[in-house]
Amino acid sequence: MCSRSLAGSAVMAMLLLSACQREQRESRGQPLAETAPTFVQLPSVLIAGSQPAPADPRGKLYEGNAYHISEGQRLFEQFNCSGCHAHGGGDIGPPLMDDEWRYGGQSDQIVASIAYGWPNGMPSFADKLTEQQMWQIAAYVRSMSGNVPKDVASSRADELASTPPLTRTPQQPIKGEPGGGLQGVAP
Amino acid sequence: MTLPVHFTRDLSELPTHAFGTRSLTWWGVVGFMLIEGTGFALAIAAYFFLMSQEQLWPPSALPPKLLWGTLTLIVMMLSEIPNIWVKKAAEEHRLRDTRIGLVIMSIVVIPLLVLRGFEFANLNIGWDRNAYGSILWALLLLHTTHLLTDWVDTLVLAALMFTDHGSEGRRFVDVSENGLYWHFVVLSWIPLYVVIYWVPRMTQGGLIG
Amino acid sequence: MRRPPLLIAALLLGGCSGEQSALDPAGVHSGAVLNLFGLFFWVCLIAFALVIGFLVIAMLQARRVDAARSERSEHDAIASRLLRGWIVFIIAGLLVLTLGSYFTDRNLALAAPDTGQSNRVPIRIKLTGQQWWWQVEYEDPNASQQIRTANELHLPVGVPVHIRLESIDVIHSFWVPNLAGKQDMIPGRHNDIELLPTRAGHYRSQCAEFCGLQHAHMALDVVIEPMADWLKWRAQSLQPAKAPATAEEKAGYAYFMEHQCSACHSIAGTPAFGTVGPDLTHFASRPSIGAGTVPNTRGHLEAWIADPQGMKEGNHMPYLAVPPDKLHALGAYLRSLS
Amino acid sequence: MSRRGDDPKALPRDGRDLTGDALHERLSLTWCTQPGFWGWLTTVDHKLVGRRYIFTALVFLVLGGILALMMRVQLARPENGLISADRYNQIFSMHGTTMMFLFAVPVMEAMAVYIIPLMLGTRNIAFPRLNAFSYWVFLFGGIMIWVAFLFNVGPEAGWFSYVPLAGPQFSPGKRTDFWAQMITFTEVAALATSVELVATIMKQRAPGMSLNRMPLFAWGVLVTSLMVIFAMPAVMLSSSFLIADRLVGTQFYNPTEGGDALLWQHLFWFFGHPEVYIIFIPALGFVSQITETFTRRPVFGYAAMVLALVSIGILAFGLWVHHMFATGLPRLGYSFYTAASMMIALPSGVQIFCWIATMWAGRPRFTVPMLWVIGFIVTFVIGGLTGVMVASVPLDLQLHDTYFVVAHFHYVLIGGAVFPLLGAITFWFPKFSGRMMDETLGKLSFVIGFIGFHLTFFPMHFTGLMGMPRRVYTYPSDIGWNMLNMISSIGAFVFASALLLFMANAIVSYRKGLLSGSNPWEASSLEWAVPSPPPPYNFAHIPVVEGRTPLWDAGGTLSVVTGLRVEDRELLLTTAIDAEPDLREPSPLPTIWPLLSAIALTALFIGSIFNPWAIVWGAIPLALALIVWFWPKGPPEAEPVIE
Repeated sequence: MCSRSLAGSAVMAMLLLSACQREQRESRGQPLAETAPTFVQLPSVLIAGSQPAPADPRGKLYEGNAYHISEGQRLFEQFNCSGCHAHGGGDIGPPLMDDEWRYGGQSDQIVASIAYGWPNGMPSFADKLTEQQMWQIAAYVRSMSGNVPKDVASSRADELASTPPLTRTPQQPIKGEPGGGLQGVAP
Repeated sequence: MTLPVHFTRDLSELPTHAFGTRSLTWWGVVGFMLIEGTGFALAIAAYFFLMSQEQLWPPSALPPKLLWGTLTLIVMMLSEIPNIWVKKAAEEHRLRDTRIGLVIMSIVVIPLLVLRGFEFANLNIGWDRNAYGSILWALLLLHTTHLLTDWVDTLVLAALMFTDHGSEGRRFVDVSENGLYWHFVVLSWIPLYVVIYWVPRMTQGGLIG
Repeated sequence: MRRPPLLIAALLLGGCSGEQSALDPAGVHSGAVLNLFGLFFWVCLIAFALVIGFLVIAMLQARRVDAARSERSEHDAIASRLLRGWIVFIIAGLLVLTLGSYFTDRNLALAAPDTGQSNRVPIRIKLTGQQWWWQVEYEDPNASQQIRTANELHLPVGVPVHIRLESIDVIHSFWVPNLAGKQDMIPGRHNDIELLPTRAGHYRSQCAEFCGLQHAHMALDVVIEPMADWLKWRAQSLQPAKAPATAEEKAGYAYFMEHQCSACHSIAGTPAFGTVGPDLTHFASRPSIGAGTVPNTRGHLEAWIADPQGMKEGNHMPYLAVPPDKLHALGAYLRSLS
Repeated sequence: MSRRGDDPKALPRDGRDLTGDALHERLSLTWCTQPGFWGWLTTVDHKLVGRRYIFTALVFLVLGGILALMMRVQLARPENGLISADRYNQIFSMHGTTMMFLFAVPVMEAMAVYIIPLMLGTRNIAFPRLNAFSYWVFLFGGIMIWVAFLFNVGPEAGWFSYVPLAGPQFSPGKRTDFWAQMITFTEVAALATSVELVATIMKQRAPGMSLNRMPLFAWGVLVTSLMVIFAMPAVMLSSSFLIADRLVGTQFYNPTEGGDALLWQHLFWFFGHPEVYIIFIPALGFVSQITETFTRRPVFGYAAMVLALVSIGILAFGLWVHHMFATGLPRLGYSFYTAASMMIALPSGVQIFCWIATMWAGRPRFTVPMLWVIGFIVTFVIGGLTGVMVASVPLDLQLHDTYFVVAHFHYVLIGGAVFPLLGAITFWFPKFSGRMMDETLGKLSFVIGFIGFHLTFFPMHFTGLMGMPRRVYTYPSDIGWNMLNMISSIGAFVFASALLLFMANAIVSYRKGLLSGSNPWEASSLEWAVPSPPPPYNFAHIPVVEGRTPLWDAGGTLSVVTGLRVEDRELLLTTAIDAEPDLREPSPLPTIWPLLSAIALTALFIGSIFNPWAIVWGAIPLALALIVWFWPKGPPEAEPVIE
């Protein structure tokens, strides 16, 4: 009985701790060195045959925080990402709510995509957004494909309902990643 | 140190159970019916409030299919016949009839639940599509929860009446109150039926607001 | 009953001639409402005095020894007559107050430029509340005469103003206590408010409906000036931004255009066209930064750019990590935009 | 414990041949609660559940008060950096939520749960198991929201959480979800308790206590309970819509998809305004009982008082829009609500008149409860008059959402409800504990409390008039509010010290106070006819009532009726209007099932915050617990027993 109650309290503590992390309103990104902000090195997917780099720890931090995802949702609208990507369904730009990621679906890879931009249309936001804003947008983009903890994303924005509520979006594991099916091969 | 007493009447002959407003459970059931009735009334008021905000009603959706709602209404009206019968049987302490009546009432609800499933499938709008869809689903869900809870009550009462507790006076009072509550479930469906199925058709003609 | 005497005592307490007080009217509407408040104050004071008087009498006669039963019934007879009188007094008092309130409302509605009889063409403004600052647009049929600015309201004395109130996120409430009552700004709806300033001066307005993290720092500076000054301000506001003159201003201009600043802010006459943040075309002419958070001085401005979250935690201007030399250049450039 | 299956005639009953101490032992055995922790969990005695309900509500008062002091410390100085904006928003939201939902409404219902059965001359409340269930649901709701608050998941959008700020986009995370779910907890508890109180008042009054002889406190509780029944569904509906918007993406409040922010305000304030009268009307009942006792005569104008109570109850449902004067609804509608809001001043004025007339025509003794009543009259009249001021549309547009309104509602809530409550606790303390509260400490806490209260909230009228909006975590230093805010903050600590003194007095007197006997104040109502603290069965023989002041009319002896069973729990049902003896109703025995059902309900509610399917899976254990609760346990009886 004692071990069960210990396990129970451990689960409780973990639950409550995740509550702290989910609700933390950290509005000022960790102050970086005085020099210009450094970005992630070139996304590993482009260097053929190399081992995927370990995911940047900040990914989990931003994806597990409701405040950051809500800020990402606001920035996604204000910087007109929905102009090309719609609300994840894709328009001129590729869809963001499925499991196809040409340039990598992890948070740090999405931040690199936002920072550098890509040919045929994706502009570079390096001078338009701060690094924390880019991480927030990346976290929101991850929530579009259900790749964030269930209790973090808010169900909808006060906008026209174009996609199913985020709280009920099925998780789309990234193709080519472990558990995500093969890249480029129809499922 | 309490006051000395002066004995007046002896009440040991008073009965221990009675029907209608004389029974305590009646007041409890009516209390909860008032609560749920106010909830229905306010949900319908919310429906009309949302309607007043829209130019076109129902917004970007066809009104719900008339067939299933009407069928539910008819079956509900029919279910009143065994319900009135079992309520009278309980109030006359006829144990055998009460048992049969409760079994019938338990069975009658099953087609209602099936019909309700079809109703949900034919609302022609998702609950997350717009405010109209949300309030429509809310109205139907509210009534369905009452349908389910009263069904479970009827099942439990039916089981209880078949045990040797069935012959106790208070159990007949419980059956009578359950019959009263079923009246409430049926009567509350009428305004909801009109609001869910007929109001979108009435407004279909002219633009409102 | 221009200013009820008791309130004068209150004035000594807090010095109500402040720039954000309903007790110091500078507009037709707030003046009428203060008179109405005087009427309410006196009627309620009489009612309160009657109640307390009767209470004191009832308590003082407590020393009487055991009241005989007959005397009690006589008391009850007097009391029931008093009760009828009291009911009549309450009904009369409520009638007076309701009619006073109704007539005040009616007079203000009549004075309104659009609906009322006054033939003066009002100044039309669209005020958009958003999380934690105000976007102010002076509308004009001629597109080139439209002005878009933020966190500041310039109005001429004696000219009616019609403001359209909207919100793009949560519910805010526009309230200039010295000029008129408040009206909510509700997303999905638009409300209107009429103002008629009568006295020049600098006033302060603050959001009056809880709107989130920085509700306390969502203020709006209101400047009421004679018509001549207002026209001069208006002409100045229609000009595009001044070009940077000194080398430091040029460096600040360059940094502004190449970095995140131009993505959120817009400055007329420059490539900066962001609409996320407030318009900075005539930023230097505004008395405060961050919707009334800090005064608009060179020191506060550079501190604000260096760490906006420190001064107004949670506001939507991010932490930019601007290098120190660029900070002073930005400060110089922005201070030049008068 | 009792024999089974005997001939009903032979069962022992109270009467001439079985009375006094012999009857006391056997009835105590029948009605007692098992000892120890198990007994504590399974009790259905309205006195034990009532006392613990009052104590829990007072604990929430202290917690809410601490939050208020933190707010006043933050606002004592301009541009104070002590508390961050996010933390302050959670604190003022929790202060409002705790005071309104976890203290004010529950404590009034808890006092009624304890006093009404004694005052009406019956042995237990109607549906006592439902009563225990409602206490547990209230307790678990309060614990849930406070644990969430301590883990930085407290509500942050105010105690009425206007949408869209509280909506899915602008209130990320689970903070508002816990708030909305807490509403469901406290509403289930309040609704269940009010149904019990209505049933008790209508069916379990002592023989002869017809409606026009019922004590005024019972009238107050009846009106309050009916208001709860008609008002609370509005907030349950709106908070369910809100949590649906936030968790499954419905569009009730989404302005772009046909929803409307004002739908929330209409539904919430349709409940919100009656709620403040739900808090206030039981306090009117306290004042009537205290005034009657300490002026040694029945309250003047009984019919006028009852009419006033009922008209306040009805009028309260007609004026909720005065909370929305600034939202831009059509002005014609507003003038209707101005008239309705003004009209409610009439019944309140009549009641104030009748109390003072009772004092004037009686021989008032200024004991501590009477002092609190005097403090109530002075403070509530000021609050009522400022209420009349904010009923006028043009005035309200200047005063709405400022500290003037904060001053107004603290005058009518603390002045109007907490002052009478403190008087009532002092008045009925002997009945709760058998001991008197100390008189001098009581007078001291009244004087300090009265001064501290006015020192705190009177300056707020001026800060409001001078433009200070509500719910700001700080304010600029150059606008002239500094002095007034400092005075309010000092006053807050003075008022808090008075409350602490009152609580210390209560805790110490609980053990060491003077022994009080059954009727220390020579009061007139039935609860003073039983020993203090009352035995588990309250009345050995059910009393008979001939007038409005039973103990004063009874003179030396108390006439009673007899014939209720002694071996099984039984009480008397009487007809609704004239209270003629009608039925002998068995009263349920202690049981653990209300607690288990409350735990199942809690699991369902908390689970549904994290996964909507929890409603479906949670419903199964809940249904099982309720079925086993209802299912008769022992063998069938000739004379019914509820296990």
